[in-house]
Amino acid sequence: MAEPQQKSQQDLKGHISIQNLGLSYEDKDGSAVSVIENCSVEFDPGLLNVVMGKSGCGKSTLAYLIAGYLKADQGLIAIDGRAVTKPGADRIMVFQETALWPWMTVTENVIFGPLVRNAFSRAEATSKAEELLERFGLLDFGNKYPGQLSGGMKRRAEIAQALINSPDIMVLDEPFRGLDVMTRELLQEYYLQLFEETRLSTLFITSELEEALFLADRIYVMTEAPNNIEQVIEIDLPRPRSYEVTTTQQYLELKQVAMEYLYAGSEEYL
Amino acid sequence: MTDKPVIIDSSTDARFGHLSVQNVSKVYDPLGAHVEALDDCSLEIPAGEFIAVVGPSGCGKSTLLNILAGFDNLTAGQVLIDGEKLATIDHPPRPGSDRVVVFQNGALFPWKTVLQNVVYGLVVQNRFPESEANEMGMELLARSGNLDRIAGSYPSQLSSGMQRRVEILRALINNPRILLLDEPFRAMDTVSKTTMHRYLLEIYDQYHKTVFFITHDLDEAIFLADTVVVMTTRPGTIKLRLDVDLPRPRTRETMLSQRFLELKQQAVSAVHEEAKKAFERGERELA
Amino acid sequence: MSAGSESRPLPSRPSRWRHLNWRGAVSVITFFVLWHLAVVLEFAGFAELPTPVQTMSIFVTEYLTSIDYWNSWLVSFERVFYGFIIAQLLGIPLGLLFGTSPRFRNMFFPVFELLRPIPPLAWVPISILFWPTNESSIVFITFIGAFFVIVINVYDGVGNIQKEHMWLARSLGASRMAIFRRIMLPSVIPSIAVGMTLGIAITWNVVIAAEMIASDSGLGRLTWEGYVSSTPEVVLIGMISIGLAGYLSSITVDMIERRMMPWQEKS
Amino acid sequence: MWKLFTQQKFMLMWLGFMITILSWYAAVKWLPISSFQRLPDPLTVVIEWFNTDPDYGLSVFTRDYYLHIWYSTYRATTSFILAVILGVPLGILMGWRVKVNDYASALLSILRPIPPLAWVPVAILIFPGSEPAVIFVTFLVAFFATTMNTLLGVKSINSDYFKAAQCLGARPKDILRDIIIPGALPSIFTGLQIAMGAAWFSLVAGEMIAAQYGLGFMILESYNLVQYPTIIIMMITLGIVGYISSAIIRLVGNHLMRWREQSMGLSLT
Repeated sequence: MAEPQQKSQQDLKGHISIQNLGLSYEDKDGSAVSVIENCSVEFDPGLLNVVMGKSGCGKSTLAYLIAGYLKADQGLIAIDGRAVTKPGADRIMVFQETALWPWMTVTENVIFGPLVRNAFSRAEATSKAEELLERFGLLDFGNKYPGQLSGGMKRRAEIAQALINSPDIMVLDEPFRGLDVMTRELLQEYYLQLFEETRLSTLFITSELEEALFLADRIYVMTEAPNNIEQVIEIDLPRPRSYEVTTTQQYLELKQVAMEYLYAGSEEYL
Repeated sequence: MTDKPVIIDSSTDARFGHLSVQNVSKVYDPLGAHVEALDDCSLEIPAGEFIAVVGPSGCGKSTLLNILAGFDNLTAGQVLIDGEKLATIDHPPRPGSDRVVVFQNGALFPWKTVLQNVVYGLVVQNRFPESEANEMGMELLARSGNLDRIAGSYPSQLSSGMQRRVEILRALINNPRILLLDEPFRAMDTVSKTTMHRYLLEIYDQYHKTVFFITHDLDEAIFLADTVVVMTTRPGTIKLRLDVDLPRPRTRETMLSQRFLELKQQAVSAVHEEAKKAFERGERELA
Repeated sequence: MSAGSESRPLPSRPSRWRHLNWRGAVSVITFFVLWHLAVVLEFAGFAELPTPVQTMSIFVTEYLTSIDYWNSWLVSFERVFYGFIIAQLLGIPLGLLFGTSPRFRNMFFPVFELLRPIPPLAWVPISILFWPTNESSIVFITFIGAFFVIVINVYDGVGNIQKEHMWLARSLGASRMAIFRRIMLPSVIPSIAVGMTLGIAITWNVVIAAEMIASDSGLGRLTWEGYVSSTPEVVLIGMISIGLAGYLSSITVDMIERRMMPWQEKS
Repeated sequence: MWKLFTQQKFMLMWLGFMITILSWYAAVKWLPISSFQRLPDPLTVVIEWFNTDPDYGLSVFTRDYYLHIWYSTYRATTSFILAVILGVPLGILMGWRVKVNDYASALLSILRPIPPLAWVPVAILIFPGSEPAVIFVTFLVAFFATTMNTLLGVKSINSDYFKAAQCLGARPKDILRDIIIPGALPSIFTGLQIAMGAAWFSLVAGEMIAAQYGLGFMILESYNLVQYPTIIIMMITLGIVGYISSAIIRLVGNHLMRWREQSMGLSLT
């Protein structure tokens, strides 16, 4: 990805279509526990689609299914028309727990993908990696081990690790959870900037309402019972966005709408 | 929440819990690394006030809380509580049940049931025989969202929201002058966090204890507190003090009101600026 | 970080030079003084033992330069070395096999678990019976000492591999072989290190006893002969030498581990 | 689906045992290698073991068999209990008071590298008779394991628990009773299981070198008396008794730490 440029509309890749997807598992005493029930939803390409829901409503499982790590009991997932059967470099996932391999340096982590698929020569991959690391302000951390990086820096290295394979879809599973709110806000801005330059189709999973509103073109609200996606909220806040947008009237109205959906199912008050 | 509990007095003109922090500074390992955590902090917290302290990581919020709670001492200045000396250079503060802390990752004793946790303070100070303390514990649990149904379970069986509620009750039953909360709702998702906000506000409206609340989240600070204090990065000092005149009781609508927005606009740039400095310094330190 | 309520909750000790643990020095000195007094005042059983000073002087005069003494070091080290290395060469692959192939695990792991509680030294008679030479029978015992512990640790290590590490590699298109070599093996190295650390300690334990029971050379034998020929100073010298030898091998294994895991020690 | 899985697993386990025993039998009976032929074959071992009047006097039906088991178990239990009585309090004290830790840790660190079995000769010299010597060596092994793991347990307790207790008015002795002991319990029990394993480990050697009764003694004795099947019988008995003793500790541990068990049962979300 030498120099990220705006993709034209038609050849936008990364359209995810899901038809009555279902997955359940058998717990100790043999009764089936459903994790995803008959879920049908479309994620259009070139957008920052955010899936939001309470922790434990099956958001991560949905991401694992799209990434091809898990097989569904029923239903179909297709990306740009091709059914998903196994993991592939066209949709790379950034996990909640950092998945950088601690025994490889940051650069080795980033060039692992292209080299293992021998998409580039080692020299080419290293130069691409350095380009990306420089863009992410990590150039002089290239030969450090992940253990020596801060939480925020690890996340940026992981995004670089994914981008070097120019995937069609970026799947991020609550990547900024556990970081303090300040680092989290800065990283959100970081990803927004990256997204607004490349329009790379993104599936962003979060349980934080503010994060969803700030990032999303569309918010898909995932409910717990039944676990699937029923509501979609259009977020037509202007782009490029910066944190000032969180103090505008339009933001507050959208927050109000989202709160209604969120509380529709679970009136959790004591 | 009908009748008042026998032991927790919540007379409206809360006489106790007036905290005055006077030019407090704190330096760790003065001879060695000489890390300056707090630099000349001064803060007046009238009795019964809900104050929220916001700031980037490493701005000394927790250091201040540790001094108020009595876990650590200051290296300059002094702290008074209701006029008496709490902490001075030669009079180190001692932890006590008048200033109880609710911890960030929760500190319910996993090997004690919910009831045993709640009454632990009363029993260990032998202010009450165990049977009487248990009665009070059950009554408080029942009245605070009928939690008496989980009195016999162990903390590991509860959701993090439930654990946090029990921990607040464990502090409250000792009739403390001040409740010290160290980012108690940090790792919770939006729905549970909002529910906990309602729960905490309800407890505050009823018992009117002084609350010292630490958070990273500006929205949470403005929504909950009477005063919001923004701290600078290390060495931490008070950068901005915001009086939140939103009406109480606070509801979800308050969060969406115009006044809330104005207050947020006043503080958000200050908080964001400090965050950027902390973020850059963090990067440099690691480089 | 001590948990005493009277000490400050902050972990940092006052400063560098006071780090010297004078209380530890006091306790070690008292230990030697008590030993000395017990011998001098002829406490029950301590009468014929030599005092620390005597032991030291006998060691320096008679043993420091004696070839046989250092030869017994060599013999014991050899036995430990061969037993330990063979245990790693067989144990690590078996641990990986147990970890990766469910069929193999379900079939042979129960058999392995039945044999594991049997203490290594219980194998001595069978080992003498089975192996042609005395030397190989002792090496088999040291092998048993290190074998079970390395297999179990590697097996646990495979079990604790972070699923995200494997999944990400699959997404990036890595072949099964690449995943095994570049993801699975490195992530199991820390558990191999634990297995080796425990293993080397056990092998030293085992070689000493095996030598006492079934050998005519080595540090264990030296110590036992000290007892048989009622020269207690030899018993003490043997004990201290074994302690030193065990300590040296643990340090060497530690160094090897640190080189195996460069990413660990820098973090 | 789950039930099928366990059946298949069970089948494979039996297959594994059969293959092992058959290959043992085949190696001893048909393999032309002399070292295998010297070994007793599984059949004779089983026959001897469950024989009402065994050729070498030791089977499930003879009194001596249980006498040896009793001696070994008695020695292992005594030294284990001694190790618990001395090791757990010392470990807790070392974790609770910095001063105690300074004194004890230095001493322990110079004694620990000496392999416990190296103490056997000196123990025989110091203690009157072989019985206390064997128990001392077995105790030593278990003592180090218990103390170290108890200390580890105390050190790994989350510091917020101490602060929370202090906030609620707990005095030092309350903190010991309410935080340190329960908090360190899980690690103490890990230590106890390791201590029991180590106790059996060094008991065998101690019995082989300096005892008249016990499983370890009998294993070596039956070799000297050329009663090879009995060696195997005693080895397997030793494995079973060792396994049972650590299982008992696990049960006691789980019972004492019910609060932990609950947390294990959390469902997968």
